[in-house]
Amino acid sequence: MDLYEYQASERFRAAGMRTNQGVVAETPEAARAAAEQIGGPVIVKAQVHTGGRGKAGGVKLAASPAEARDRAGAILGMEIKGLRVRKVLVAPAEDIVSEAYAGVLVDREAQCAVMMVSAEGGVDIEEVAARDPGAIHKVRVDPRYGLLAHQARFLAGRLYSDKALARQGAKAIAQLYDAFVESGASMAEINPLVVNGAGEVVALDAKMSIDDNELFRLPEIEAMRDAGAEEPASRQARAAGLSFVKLSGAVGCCVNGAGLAMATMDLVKYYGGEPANFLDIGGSSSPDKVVAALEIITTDPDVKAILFNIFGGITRCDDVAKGIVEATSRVGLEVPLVIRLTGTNEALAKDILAEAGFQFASSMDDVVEKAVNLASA
Amino acid sequence: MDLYEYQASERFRAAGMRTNQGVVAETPEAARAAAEQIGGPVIVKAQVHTGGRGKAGGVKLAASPAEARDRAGAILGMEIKGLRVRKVLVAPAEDIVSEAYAGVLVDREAQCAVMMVSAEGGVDIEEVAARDPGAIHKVRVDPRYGLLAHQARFLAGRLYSDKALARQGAKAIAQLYDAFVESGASMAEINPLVVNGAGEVVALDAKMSIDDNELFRLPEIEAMRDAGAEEPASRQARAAGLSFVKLSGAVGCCVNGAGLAMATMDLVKYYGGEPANFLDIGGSSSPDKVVAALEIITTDPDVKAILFNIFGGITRCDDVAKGIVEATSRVGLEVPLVIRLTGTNEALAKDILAEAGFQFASSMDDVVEKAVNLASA
Amino acid sequence: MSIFVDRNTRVIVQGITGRDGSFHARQMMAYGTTVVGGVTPGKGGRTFEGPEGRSAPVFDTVEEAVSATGADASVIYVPPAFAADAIMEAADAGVRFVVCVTEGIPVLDMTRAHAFARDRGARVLGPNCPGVICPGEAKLGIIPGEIAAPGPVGLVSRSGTLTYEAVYHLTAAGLGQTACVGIGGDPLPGTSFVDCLEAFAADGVTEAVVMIGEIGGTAEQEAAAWVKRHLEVPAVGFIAGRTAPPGQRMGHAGAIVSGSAGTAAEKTQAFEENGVRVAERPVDIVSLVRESLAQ
Amino acid sequence: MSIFVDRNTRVIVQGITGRDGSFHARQMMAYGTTVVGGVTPGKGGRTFEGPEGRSAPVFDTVEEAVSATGADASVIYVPPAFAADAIMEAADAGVRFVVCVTEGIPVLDMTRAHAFARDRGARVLGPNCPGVICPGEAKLGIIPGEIAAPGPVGLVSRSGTLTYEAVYHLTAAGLGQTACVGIGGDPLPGTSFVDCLEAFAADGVTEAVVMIGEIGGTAEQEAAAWVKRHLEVPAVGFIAGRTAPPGQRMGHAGAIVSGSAGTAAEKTQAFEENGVRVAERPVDIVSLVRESLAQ
Repeated sequence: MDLYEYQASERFRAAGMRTNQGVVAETPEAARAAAEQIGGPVIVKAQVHTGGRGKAGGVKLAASPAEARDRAGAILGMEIKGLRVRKVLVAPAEDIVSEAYAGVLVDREAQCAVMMVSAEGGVDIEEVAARDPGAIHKVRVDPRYGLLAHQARFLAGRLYSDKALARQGAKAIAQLYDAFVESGASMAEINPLVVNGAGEVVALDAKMSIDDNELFRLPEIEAMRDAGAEEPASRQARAAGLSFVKLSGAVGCCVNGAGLAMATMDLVKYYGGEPANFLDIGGSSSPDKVVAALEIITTDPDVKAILFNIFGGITRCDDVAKGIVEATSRVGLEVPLVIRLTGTNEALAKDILAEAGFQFASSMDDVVEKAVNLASA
Repeated sequence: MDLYEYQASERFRAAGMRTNQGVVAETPEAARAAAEQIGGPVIVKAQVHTGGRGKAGGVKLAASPAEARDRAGAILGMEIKGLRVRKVLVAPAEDIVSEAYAGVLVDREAQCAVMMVSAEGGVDIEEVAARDPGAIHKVRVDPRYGLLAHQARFLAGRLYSDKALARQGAKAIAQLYDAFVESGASMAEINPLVVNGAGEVVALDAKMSIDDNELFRLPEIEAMRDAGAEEPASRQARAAGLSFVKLSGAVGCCVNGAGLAMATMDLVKYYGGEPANFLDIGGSSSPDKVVAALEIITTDPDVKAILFNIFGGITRCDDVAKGIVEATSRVGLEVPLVIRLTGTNEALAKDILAEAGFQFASSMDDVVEKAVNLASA
Repeated sequence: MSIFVDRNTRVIVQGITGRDGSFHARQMMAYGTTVVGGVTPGKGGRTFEGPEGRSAPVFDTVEEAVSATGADASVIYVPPAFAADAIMEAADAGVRFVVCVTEGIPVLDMTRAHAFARDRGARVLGPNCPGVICPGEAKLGIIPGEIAAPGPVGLVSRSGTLTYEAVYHLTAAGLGQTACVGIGGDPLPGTSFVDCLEAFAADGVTEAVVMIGEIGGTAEQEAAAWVKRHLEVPAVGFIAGRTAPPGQRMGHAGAIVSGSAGTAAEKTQAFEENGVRVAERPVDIVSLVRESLAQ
Repeated sequence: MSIFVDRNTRVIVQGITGRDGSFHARQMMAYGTTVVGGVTPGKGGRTFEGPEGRSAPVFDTVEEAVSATGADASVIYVPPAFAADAIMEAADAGVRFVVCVTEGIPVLDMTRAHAFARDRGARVLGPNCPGVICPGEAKLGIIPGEIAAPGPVGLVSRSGTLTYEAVYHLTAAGLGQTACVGIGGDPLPGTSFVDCLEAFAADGVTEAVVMIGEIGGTAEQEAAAWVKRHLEVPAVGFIAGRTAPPGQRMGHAGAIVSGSAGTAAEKTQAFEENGVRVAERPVDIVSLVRESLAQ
């Protein structure tokens, strides 16, 4: 789950960090009031779950409350990388002396958190990494010890030669790590981390992705979820514990397991079709999940045929069969359904489905080919 | 630094533990008011920095507020192992079903914290350990990971066979460890940890010793210090950064280093004298510390002679010499002073002292023998 | 004909009294795995009833289970909030091979659990993995026993059900397996492709290896490089997610493509450049393996 | 004729610009120790002026110091709040021998720092210790150089200044030392009596060992048992604190007697029962060593 800048910034502040604290506004008028409350020139920043908002015109300076209102009016409702802007953050304009980058993420290879800094901040850090890898300094954080004081000092020393700034930088870096851990994040970033005119190190932006697996124990972060920004189908899928991604094709796919689901989508394409979605009902599925999955898929008007490709392991085929029978009896299916089931409790499942009048495909290739043909019929 | 029961209990509560929360009273009337506020039968407990208060009559049940007042009247002012009781804790009387022990301390051999439990609680745990070592169950806490959930479960399983109690016990044990770490403790103990009539696991007592070296970063615990309970000389020594223990002899000792100070005391006894104190001025001593040390020693009317035994390493002899000159010129010495100084900047020191008219002993044995003779003269 | 485990491996099941744990404990026992006990805190002292009149004692802690049964391997089916501790508990008790089936464990929990297991010298397979099956020897985890058969092919996969699909085709075509290992889809797997390749290379009987990867990360690229440098038997690969749109998370934490890193195209290229023949469909794995073995 | 360090040991000083650090860095350089650099965060790039026209570069971090100078040992003189991290920083940078002079480090900090040093393969001497001097070779720490002289006696002590007292008497009596090691008075020393005894036993030149203990803990008892089982040269002991009242903390964390454990009487008995002759006064150590060497 991604946090908005203002939310990530709040987590940073909770860890003691100096941030560019502002006020969230959802209307131009609220932005005007916020600017008035703050006083002096402000910056109006689009709150969206994507990068590159600056280039897209989503960040604007405003010298007065009236200008803040106009800027917010222009930004609210704009689309950045396909996402509509519904909120802006109005924050005091900082006097910027230098811009750096600081970030932390879980590194697969090192199997631990890795903290990174670069004196080249305020720009796309992936471009910096590609152009000049030596400009990015990293330390691995041993999970048994956490970020150690000398590691934070080392990183800060790569950003600032001035002793007082290096001390502030080390503090900000340690606070970034604390916020990362306390928020159950998989990534946290400050870009740019600036030195302002007063010689203070300030986080001018804030980005954070939360590990969804942490949310069960972090209700205060779960509460930050902006359900209004989600597609209804995604919201419904999440509530049902399904992994779902909406795509643009006509073949609805219901599969157990992410790898098999992706391989099924690839096969839909192989046979000349286009998948309507990625949907993984997960392991250990109950009939309820299957019912929810069918409801979500059938809500999509583009779907012309639906396929089930289930290989039972921890998932039991009879649970899936019960779900199919229950869902179709309840909602009434308007598009054709082709089913492939094999593995754990396969025989039981076939009995249940045969009794309800369903037919089976013989293999994964068979079920995909049939679904593609039905969707294009 | 030792905490009182009510203070340790507060630390336990901050970690989420269920405790026998009460009200502190310094007068019988305050104890009566506390009992009235609590309602029902209460227990009145002496707050002293020592064990064995129960045997000494420092813990009494009271059925009514009037009885609580009388009990407090009897306990306040009593002496337990040489310590005067100045406060009592008035707490609701618990209905006790079973009593266990739980504790944690830093173990020298394992070089880590060790948690211990015993189903035999409410009694002297050292007696249990001596009589039946198998009745005490221990786990080592790897400092890289902290107390792990399965370790807390293991310990709780040694106390309770009932599943619900074991779960509560594991929670209390984990909270004990948290309180220990967050308080910078060297020891924390619950004796007894009881199951009450409602089937709740409750810490009925609370004991905690804080590592003095942690206090610089724990101002909220430093604030718990009961300066009123300290001897003035101890308070003065602590403020000056000196290690000082008052003893009953006539030879005042001022030494650098704990080992040398103890060896000097041993030598005082060897030559037929009795040390008036243990006093270590520490390493890297400034003249100020020496001034404070002389002030403390000379306040003791039993002191008949004072010896300095200084072997300069990180301590510089000239700093000590300056301190002696300054202190004696300021306070005026009424007892004889013998000095042995050697090591770092010895020559400088001797010049300073010779100029001020002091004489030197030639060795540790010499300085001690002279001081003992002067004290018994 | 096995890696990591065999019929003599003494296995305990953590979470044996739960819905999944009890079901799969019975499946493992029915397959012939030496299941010597189970662990569920608060249920110690009971007896777990297995298939065909067999049973296993239940303990409160792994330590008790290990000292009573001499177990040296464990399979974990406990909820995600407790699973990282379950791994550490097993490693702490001296278990040397820990299969963690549980999905949804916080990644930061796993950084600690993996470090702990390394400190204690235990190998972790998973988390979020289907486990391992050595046909005719033992299965630890949830891979359906009936789809596998003994034979010369070693299979390693990041996926669960896609593994079954591949094994199913191989067995149907008469191509049995030395071992099928699902390393799991989490970002931090305890056992990597390379770990499995090393084991296959060392077992002396695996004649061909199948690697099933998916988008995200660089595990397949590292495996491909290892194959080129060290593997003496032929290798066949498959990559799921060729049609996945970039930047979208596909089902589990492992399957995410950010920018250009970790795409199916990149992985396919790494396989092909290092001599790993890549199947277009799961069913095509069979013909590639058959051709490889014939050479 | 040395243990742990010698004239070729390349030493850095952490906290070299502080009051104590700079004073003792100069003392070490004057003694002949190969001090190759110093570390003070924020003061990197300066030059530390030593005695006799010698100097050493100052770095911001230990890592920079080690890569620029090839240092393999470090002496720490930083305030207690930062000292545990200084130990970890040294170990992290590959320093193999770390002397921590700093007194007053929180014990829980030290549990982590010791574990870290073990993980990285570094030996820690201290904290709260005077360090080590190998006469004629090198000194790391604060033991005054002029009191020691080369010779056949190995000395190990929990105390600081009491060590000097003993060394002073030995040298005055013509009994030089292979090495004098102060292991420090903290409850969790990184290097124990036994570690030092092992080093003396292995160096091939130490002809007698002196052990100076004090009340509190069981380190002396363990050392005595080791002497009986393994040490082939004679050993002499001294215990400070015979007159200390029980239950009182005497100056540093190590010197506390609780109940009957760790008393001077107990330790003296352990020494005598295991063949370690015990001196009554510090000065008596000399005659006992002389007698031992003569046998």
